Amino acid sequence: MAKIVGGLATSHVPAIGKAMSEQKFQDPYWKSFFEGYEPARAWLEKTKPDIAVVFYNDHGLNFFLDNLPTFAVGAAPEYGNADEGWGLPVVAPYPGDPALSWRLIEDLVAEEFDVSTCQQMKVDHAFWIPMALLWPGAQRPVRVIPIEINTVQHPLPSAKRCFKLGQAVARSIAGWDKDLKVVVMGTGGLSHQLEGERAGFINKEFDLQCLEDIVAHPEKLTGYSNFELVELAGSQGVELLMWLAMRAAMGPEAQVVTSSYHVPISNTAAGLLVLEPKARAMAEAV
Amino acid sequence: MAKIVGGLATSHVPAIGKAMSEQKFQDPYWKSFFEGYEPARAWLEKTKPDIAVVFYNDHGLNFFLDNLPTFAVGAAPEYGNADEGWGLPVVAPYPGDPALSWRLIEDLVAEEFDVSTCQQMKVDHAFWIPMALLWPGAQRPVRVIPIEINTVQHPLPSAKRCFKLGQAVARSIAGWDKDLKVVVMGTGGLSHQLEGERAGFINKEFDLQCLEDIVAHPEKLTGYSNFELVELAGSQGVELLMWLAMRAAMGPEAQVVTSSYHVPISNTAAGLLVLEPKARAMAEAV
Amino acid sequence: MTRNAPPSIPGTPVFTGVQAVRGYALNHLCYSLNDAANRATFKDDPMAYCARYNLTPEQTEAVRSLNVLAMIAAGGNVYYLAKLAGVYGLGVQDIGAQQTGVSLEEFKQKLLEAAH
Amino acid sequence: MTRNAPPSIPGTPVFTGVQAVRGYALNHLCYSLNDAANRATFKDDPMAYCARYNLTPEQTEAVRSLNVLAMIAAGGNVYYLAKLAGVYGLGVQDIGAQQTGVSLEEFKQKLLEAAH
Ligand SMILES: [Fe+3]
Ligand SMILES: [Fe+3]
Repeated sequence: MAKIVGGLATSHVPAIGKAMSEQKFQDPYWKSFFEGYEPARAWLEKTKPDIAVVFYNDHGLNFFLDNLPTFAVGAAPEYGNADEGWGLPVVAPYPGDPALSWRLIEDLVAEEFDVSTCQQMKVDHAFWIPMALLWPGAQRPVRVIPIEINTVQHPLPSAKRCFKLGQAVARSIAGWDKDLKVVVMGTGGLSHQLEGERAGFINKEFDLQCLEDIVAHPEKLTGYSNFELVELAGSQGVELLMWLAMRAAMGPEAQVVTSSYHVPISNTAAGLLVLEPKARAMAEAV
Repeated sequence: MAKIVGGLATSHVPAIGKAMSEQKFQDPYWKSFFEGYEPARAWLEKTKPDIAVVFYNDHGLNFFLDNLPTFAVGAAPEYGNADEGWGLPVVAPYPGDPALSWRLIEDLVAEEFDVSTCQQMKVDHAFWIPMALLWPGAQRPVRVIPIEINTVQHPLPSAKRCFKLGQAVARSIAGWDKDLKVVVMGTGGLSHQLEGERAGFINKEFDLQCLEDIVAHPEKLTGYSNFELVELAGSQGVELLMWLAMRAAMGPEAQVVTSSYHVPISNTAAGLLVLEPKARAMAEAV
Repeated sequence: MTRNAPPSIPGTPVFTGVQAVRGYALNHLCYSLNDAANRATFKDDPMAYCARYNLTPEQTEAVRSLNVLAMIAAGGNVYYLAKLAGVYGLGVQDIGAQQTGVSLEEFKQKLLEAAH
Repeated sequence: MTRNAPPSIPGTPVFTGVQAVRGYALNHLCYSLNDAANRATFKDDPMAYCARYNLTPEQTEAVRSLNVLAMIAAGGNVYYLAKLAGVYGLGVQDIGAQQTGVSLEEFKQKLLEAAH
């Protein structure tokens, strides 16, 4: 049976993509940021997952306001990125797993999640930058199922709804009758704001509290409305929704494998969090 | 405050559009079919609704499998149809009401319906043929909010989920702080099947039972799975989902204004049903 | 992944994810036929149009022979296939007759009989 | 329809339905700039491109003057506006500096200070 072996959440700031393509790993601005990912990659090399289910938010590459989903699930054979208008590289596409995608979609619709389905889907920097941070270069050792969550157009789905989505995804994975190791990812955040007179807003105190609460007290975070999250974490800080969906998939208790926090990367407070479901850790300790 | 004054459900067979454009109202094949709509039009002339919320299913005009919503809510200033590939006329566009659309969308997302939003949206025969049957010609006396429900790609939303959607739409309408009369429409059905060796399948007995049950015992119909509906009513008979969403918006009890049933229209058993919420009828009787 | 299989209903293909995966190229081609200019291009040279949309040999042969059941077996969805039928002036009753192996008149007669 | 109004957060526009209605033409233009060919056409003659997308006079003036706050006031969504900024080689820090009325260096300094 398929098994969730862990969860990863990371920021997806476009500038990271530029820094990677320019090999700025030793640059003073970037060095400690990139070093933060080494334990995550080591954990992945040890864990060797087969499948990554990735909660991310499109920034106007694949979806427009003429047909904007609240939740969209990829069901494509592969997912390529594309130029988003400001010069990021086009990378090798990521292999999908349509049969698993449809299994997931069937389970989600049966649980009354009204998802859109995408048999063809371009994935933007919010998808590929986290992938490239965790699996560098052209290697594609995992098959992916992207799940897109609307953060472009209010009303966004509530933190509670995204948490329920993550729980439903975990229930579906637990029912996949194949021997697969699955990681669940959430991309985006932490606090940042691109628009308005408050552009550049960062809330370090809130972010650090988030990094604690999301592990042990996610219900504190799902208690916020999206407008409260905008106020506390900035307009784009609502990308925390992706982290909450990932966290929900870990089950009631999770433990931290590694975590890092770095301010600023471009306009953003960048965070990384790797979790394991606690039941698994205990089972292995026995 | 806004008020639901009634509900209308009707088949949307493309051949009806062709017959209307060819003025076949007195043709022996069509005469009794078109006559069935006279009481519905008389009721509309008396009731004079301002807004029509229309549950319908796209047949591959506006939506494709690259981004296929389960539920999509229109938020456009107007909705035009278009040639669908087989020669139906292009009609004058239908005026929308974006402010009301967004109000509805906000309420639905708050109630955990994961709708797609459409600021630009072509409506196919499933939308405009019912509109043209009920408000003939180029007159556009109502503003519309189309709500599209997926019947193209399984998994479809369940009958139970569509019923809940209709209930949520009714709650939203009840909260609109404008003095508006609203009709809720559902289009499609009744039994028919276009594909496979069973093409041409019609189940009159099931349809007639439906026309009774949907009024007094909708829970009997929402108990069916979509595969059961396909078996009983044909592949496209699942369009009953639209009727159920409309029925749900009428509240616990509804009464029949008029109803008709006509077999066949093209490949389809065509039905018409006009309802009023019972509370309203009682209030008026007092 | 047995969940992907719907219950079997005789003579009734159900368009689930399995069909969607198989039929994407064919359905994509058919969807493009909403556009009148694309319909003209298709009519000019159907086989070239099939190649442009990367149809499988099975799908291409089904289009060439205008065999609706073969198109469905190759993953076609009837909502999109109807647009291809439209290019040839065929309506839902024509494709109904073809799929059930009767003449158009016989198919219409069967529908009339459903009234009783 | 008071429900459409989100709570007021100083300096923080929230893109609700009201903004979406107002800004559709501008956002549509910006979305088209994902495509390199469209970016070239835009750069050749920005005002002609604005006319082609039916921008309002307010939106056209905001594009002409490259004023991000004015674009947002005219219904622009920052996710789409970023693509327009990209045409001019402007990144999120550039538009952050412009919107907050400081130099790029000052804006970067403010971000660095958020670390403490
Ligand atoms: Fe982002
Ligand atoms: Fe239909």
